[in-house]
Amino acid sequence: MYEKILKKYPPDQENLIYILHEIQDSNPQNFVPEEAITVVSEYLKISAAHIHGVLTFYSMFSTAPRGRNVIRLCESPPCFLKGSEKILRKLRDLLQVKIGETTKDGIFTLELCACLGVCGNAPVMMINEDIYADLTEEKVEKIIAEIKGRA
Amino acid sequence: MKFYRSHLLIGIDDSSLQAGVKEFETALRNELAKHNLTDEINILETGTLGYFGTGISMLVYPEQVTYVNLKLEYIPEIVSEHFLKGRIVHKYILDKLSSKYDFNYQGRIVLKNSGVIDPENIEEYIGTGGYEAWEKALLEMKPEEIVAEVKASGLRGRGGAGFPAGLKWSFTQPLAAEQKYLVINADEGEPGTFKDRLIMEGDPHKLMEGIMIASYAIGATKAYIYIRGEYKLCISRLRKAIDQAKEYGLLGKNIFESGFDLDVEIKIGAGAYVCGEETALIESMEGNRGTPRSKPPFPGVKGAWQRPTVVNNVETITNVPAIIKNGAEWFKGFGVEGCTGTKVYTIMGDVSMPGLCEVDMGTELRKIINEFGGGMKNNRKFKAALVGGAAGVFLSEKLLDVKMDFNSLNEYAAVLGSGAILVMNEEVDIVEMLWSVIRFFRHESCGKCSPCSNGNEILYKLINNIRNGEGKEKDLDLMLHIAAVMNDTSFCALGESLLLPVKSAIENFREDFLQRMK
Amino acid sequence: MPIFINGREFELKPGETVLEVALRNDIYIPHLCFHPKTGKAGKCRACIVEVEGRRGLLTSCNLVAEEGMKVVTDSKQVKDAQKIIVDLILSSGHHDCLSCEQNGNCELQDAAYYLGIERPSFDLAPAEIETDNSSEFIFVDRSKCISCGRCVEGCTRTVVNEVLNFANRGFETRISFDNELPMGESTCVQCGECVQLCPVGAIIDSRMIGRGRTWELEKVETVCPYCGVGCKLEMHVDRQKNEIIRVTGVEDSPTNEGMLCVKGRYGFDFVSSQDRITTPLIKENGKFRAADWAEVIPYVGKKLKAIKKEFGSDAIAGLTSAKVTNEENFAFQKFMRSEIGTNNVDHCARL
Amino acid sequence: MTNDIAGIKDTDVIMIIGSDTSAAHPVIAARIKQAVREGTAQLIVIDPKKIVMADYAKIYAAQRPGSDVAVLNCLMHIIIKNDLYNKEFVEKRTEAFDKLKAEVMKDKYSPENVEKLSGIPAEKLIEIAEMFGKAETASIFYAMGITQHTTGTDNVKSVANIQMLCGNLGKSGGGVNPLRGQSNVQGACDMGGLPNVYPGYQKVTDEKAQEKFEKAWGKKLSNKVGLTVTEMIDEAYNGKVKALYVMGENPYLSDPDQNHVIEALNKTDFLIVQDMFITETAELADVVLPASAFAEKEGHFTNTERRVQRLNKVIDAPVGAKDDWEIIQLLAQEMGGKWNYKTVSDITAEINLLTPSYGGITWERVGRMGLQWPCPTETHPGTPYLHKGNFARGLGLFSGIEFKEPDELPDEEYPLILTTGRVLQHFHTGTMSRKTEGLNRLAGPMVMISVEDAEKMGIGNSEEIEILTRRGKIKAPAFVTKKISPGVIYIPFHYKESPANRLTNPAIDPVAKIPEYKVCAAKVQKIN
Repeated sequence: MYEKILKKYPPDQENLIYILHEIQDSNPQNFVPEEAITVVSEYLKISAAHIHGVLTFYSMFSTAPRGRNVIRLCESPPCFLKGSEKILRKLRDLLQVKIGETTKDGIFTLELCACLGVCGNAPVMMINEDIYADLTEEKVEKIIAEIKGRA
Repeated sequence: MKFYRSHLLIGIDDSSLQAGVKEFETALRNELAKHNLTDEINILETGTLGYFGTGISMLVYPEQVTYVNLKLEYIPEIVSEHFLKGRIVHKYILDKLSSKYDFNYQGRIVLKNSGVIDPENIEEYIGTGGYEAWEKALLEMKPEEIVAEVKASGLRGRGGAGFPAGLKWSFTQPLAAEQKYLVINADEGEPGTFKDRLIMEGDPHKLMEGIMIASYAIGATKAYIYIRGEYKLCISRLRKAIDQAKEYGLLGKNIFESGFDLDVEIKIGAGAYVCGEETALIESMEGNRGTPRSKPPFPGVKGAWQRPTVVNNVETITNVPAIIKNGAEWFKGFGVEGCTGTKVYTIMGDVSMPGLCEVDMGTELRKIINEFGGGMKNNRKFKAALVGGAAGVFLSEKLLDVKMDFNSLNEYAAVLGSGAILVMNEEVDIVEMLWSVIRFFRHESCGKCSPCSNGNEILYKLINNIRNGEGKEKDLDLMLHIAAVMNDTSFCALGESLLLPVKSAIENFREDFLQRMK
Repeated sequence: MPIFINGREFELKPGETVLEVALRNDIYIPHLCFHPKTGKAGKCRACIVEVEGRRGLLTSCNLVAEEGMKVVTDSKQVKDAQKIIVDLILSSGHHDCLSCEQNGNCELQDAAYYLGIERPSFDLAPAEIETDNSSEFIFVDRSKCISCGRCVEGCTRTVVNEVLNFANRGFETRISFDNELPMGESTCVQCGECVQLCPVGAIIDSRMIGRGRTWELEKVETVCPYCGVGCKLEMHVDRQKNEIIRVTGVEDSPTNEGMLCVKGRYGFDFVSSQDRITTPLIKENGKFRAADWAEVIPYVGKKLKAIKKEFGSDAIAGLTSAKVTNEENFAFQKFMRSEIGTNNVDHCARL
Repeated sequence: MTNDIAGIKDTDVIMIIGSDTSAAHPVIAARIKQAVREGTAQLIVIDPKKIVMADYAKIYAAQRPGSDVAVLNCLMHIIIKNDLYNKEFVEKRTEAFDKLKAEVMKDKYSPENVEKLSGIPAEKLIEIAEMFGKAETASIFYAMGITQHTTGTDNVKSVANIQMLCGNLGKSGGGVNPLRGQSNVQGACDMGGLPNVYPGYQKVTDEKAQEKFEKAWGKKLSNKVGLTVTEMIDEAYNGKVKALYVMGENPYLSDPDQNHVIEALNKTDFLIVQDMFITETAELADVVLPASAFAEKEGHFTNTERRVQRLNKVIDAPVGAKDDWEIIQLLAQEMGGKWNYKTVSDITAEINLLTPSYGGITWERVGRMGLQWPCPTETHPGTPYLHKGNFARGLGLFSGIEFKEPDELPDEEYPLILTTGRVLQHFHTGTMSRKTEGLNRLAGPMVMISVEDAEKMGIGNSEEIEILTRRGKIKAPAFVTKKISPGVIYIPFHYKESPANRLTNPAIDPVAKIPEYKVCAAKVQKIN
């Protein structure tokens, strides 16, 4: 199942991060599973230890299953100033999870992240590939409800 | 070619997309069609228009008025009033602080086309005189002449450290190597900074042109753009720009039959602030954990895959086409001595109009906040500005008249950094802000060297104690001491970063800290 | 021109770093991540010095020594910063010298002692002690790990087994085997290079635990008895008990450069095995009985002489050994050739 | 090894053929992996098993066991055909190039034909030949995978042929590098532990040598070449060898066709075993003499790169055990010899005197790092690599080697090829390594079988199965893996409970008398 992704890249170590992104994005649980490490390790001829080291270094990657929608709320100073803590509390209430956890229905995982570069519209969060800006508690409620509805 | 009566520029960026700009655009087209205006009114998608907190916005030429915070239900009214009858609907336009949006008032170089042209269409860029500098550089200039010109312009790196770009190039240019690389640092991670994103979203071809000229100047036949994984729109626009440039023969083999080859590739990051450090960025590009390398050797001599590599920031490189086209003297007409050109600032926090502006180096902070940031929101009292990103300095009101350039800020032990200006009003508690800053660095420390990883951890514990009312005044001295040791001994700039915010917060706003100890 | 360290003059060799010149001349600069084999890492930052004419503090492990350079290793500024650095490292784990196997052979202990740090001052130690005893011969205590990276470097670049790496980042950085498997379940081949490189008590030989303090053990160099590579090794011996407690590779050996394999490092139980024969044995009626040397030598001599007399020298053959010394091989073939009178001598070179 | 271990840094291409390096010689494997990782060398691995080293190789090829001469001749065929050989070296330093050419240029060794013989695809053979031929300096490392064949001598000569052809001898980083399997197998050979030579490879048939040693030892010596180990067993079986003195060896497990060995040992009138343990062989002995271990004595080992290194006494031997040399001296004196060595170093001095290549390797000079022979005088610095400038015989002699099939090939009854070898955790017959329980827990007996063959027979991983050859039958758990080619099985020979040498073929190489451990016909079956 990883063949298709691997085939897109020559077997050079420099493509590791690209490959891991693609594997994670194509995974319904938004993570890089163990067996993928073995496959990539064989393809790129680099050790599992190296791949694991890379995976756990970058905050966008996960080695554990996550929800279908990964919420990454920015916690950097500009968003913090504009009330990201309030948004965080709201999200925790709505989803009934702690930071890093996945909702029981598997729809959401709540994470914190560093600056997303949309600070003019703080506070900001990213859900999968989409940015949600100028967040208010009401807006968050709407967004969560909408995604839940779609699921 | 068709002539249109009016051009409508709709800003497409992450925040307008989120506000439903696509839906809006479709509805607008339908409405125009309904009134048979399709042949008279041209709709263009452009990058960000540079206003924030303004949702969907649209710039109308030739009137040069901007509608902001647009909603679907406004469409019939605007179309019938403005486009049919020619009467501007004043209640929806942005009319206050008009100076901010007068691009002639801002000395725009890098953002000249942003919000004016369709960033996904190379012809529009060419229409503004784009790629002329590239042709001139490649066909009329020798690499060393380009380096000399950039050196003469006084252009300094816009990533934060302010190292002269021409000087950096001059180390690599003469090296005889089988392969050299140019790497564009687009891993914009400094909190409060999004200038590079807007450049790439709004005018990707200008960055491409800068890359071409710089690559030729240093003798690199391969350039990489290392961009953070979160910047999805940038990545797609850059990909398009590369494809189009290839199609137009601006990239590839034997460009303009000059014998020069150039290939540009995008590398994406995966969430690590430290990768903004050039050697960590190189490690990441090679598929490793993004931890910094020891210098020397410097990347200019041994960089990516141990070959000479020049790493430049997006904004720096985007200045290059204009310098080549108009000459170093022209460029020196902007800014102040020692810090020439313009600088893109991002202004946010408790201001009326968060956004960005590009103004001459050396513009006073007060002016930037008041004129381009719209002044304090709700007329609250100014308390502090965190200038230069999270690694910047908490400035108090006393310092509001400082000139914003590398040298002037240095005099106040402050830094220009990435040009981020986070404004705080009187209600803000600096303890909270410093906590947030320390939390950020603790999260982003790469763990390679001990003073940074252990130092950030203990500073976080200490500020937590203070925040929880368990701190003692001597903790402030300890924090300063640890931050100073981190600054003196850390492997890379990340570990050095906390000294300025910790020191400035504690020194300039000591009362806030003591308040928590009562 | 020489280099000046703390006012004293020293010759320098091309390419040497300031730390190397200092160590070569017995000037101690605290250092935790540098090891001659894994080289400069610049990670611990404890080896900072001041250099006249240069701004700030510089790490001596990656500072190339230059002629005329004036280095100070013990100024107040240097030692103050070192104290914070080492104190933070000491505070970040459970470094309990009393119970630690590396006591007396610990580079963190050396650094702390030099800087006069009696006990950790910061509240940084993890709440729990995290150990891994899944490996047959190697014991890991992550709460003692200082992330110096020597083991990772050694596993990756020296023995090139590529099992060890760092995982996570920042303060959470930790060493990991493959993708964070227990060591015993990973692809680790237990060559023990990581043990040999660890400056503290984080990765140790599990079988040395509780069997002797480092200063009580005597070290003797010899050669590995297994394959033909001839790795030089150092045996750490408890003289009282006449026992080999642990084995390390000799770092400056051109043959193995300190490396060993799992047999060479851990396969020595046979020496003190209960199964060793301690007396000559003579078989009588299908069973062995103990004999002494005074009896057995004439017994064997008589038999050999008789066979030689009756069937000739070539009716006797001898197998010498690929596992005994040159001198013993020489003696054996000399015995067969000169005393028995045959060239029927061979060994299992071919098997 | 013609070359030294440190020289691995100087080579551009390394070919490993017939050596599971990371299992049998882990530290040399590490040196090779370092060179690959640092990018100074590219690696070619040719082995029927996809050994760990294959993971580091630019090219890996699995040959059918026993087809090495065909493969090496084919590589030379391509190298000559594509004009990649070192003409200057061939012209100035070798002779009989015509003979080599006449053989290897036969159509039989074209890549297409050797693909049929060896199972290695023709393109891969070409790729290997190109990489090897174009290298500035290339080295070959091999072990018993090359020598333990009825064509072992041919295999070794072929390795020498290709290295002369490419001019890879007499320089650092090149060489013909057999990896010696035991701590002092090199020294045992150097010291004349062989039936045809005195110490320093001085032939017993050479009158001058005989005279020299007779004079030194004051005894009349035989000029008749003696029996090799396999011949001793055969002659014991035939009743011609009446007494056997075995020092530190375990033929019970190490020699081929175990049942035959046991019978032969039982047939001797007098079997003396000198060892640390009651080995399987010692069980059969008439007398057992307790010897001290390596850590209990002084002396020297000579390693695979000809480096003579000092053993120091680490601990005391158990009371009752003696150093081997002391026992030998006692026996010699008993036999009437006037031996009078007071210390080990007295013997070392005699070695210096009688062994030209060891002339300068005196007790005093060895030092911590040892000395590499040849080192004829006390001022000679030792020799890191051989054949610099010229060969011992003057010009290097090419020989045309014809490919011959192994003695026993698979057939309908025994359809598989059995090959044997070592694992990382154990050593030889396990006398030493198996005393460490931890090592036993890490690696026990097994038979490696391909996924394809296992599936065909319904054999699961870890399932105990029977392995049979014409010589006997053993049981071992199956290790089902993709790392071995279909049609081939592999068994390590360390284990007395699953003794691989009960199965192996005693057919020997006519010159070196090495048994063909690496190929025999076998079958496996499930245990019901």
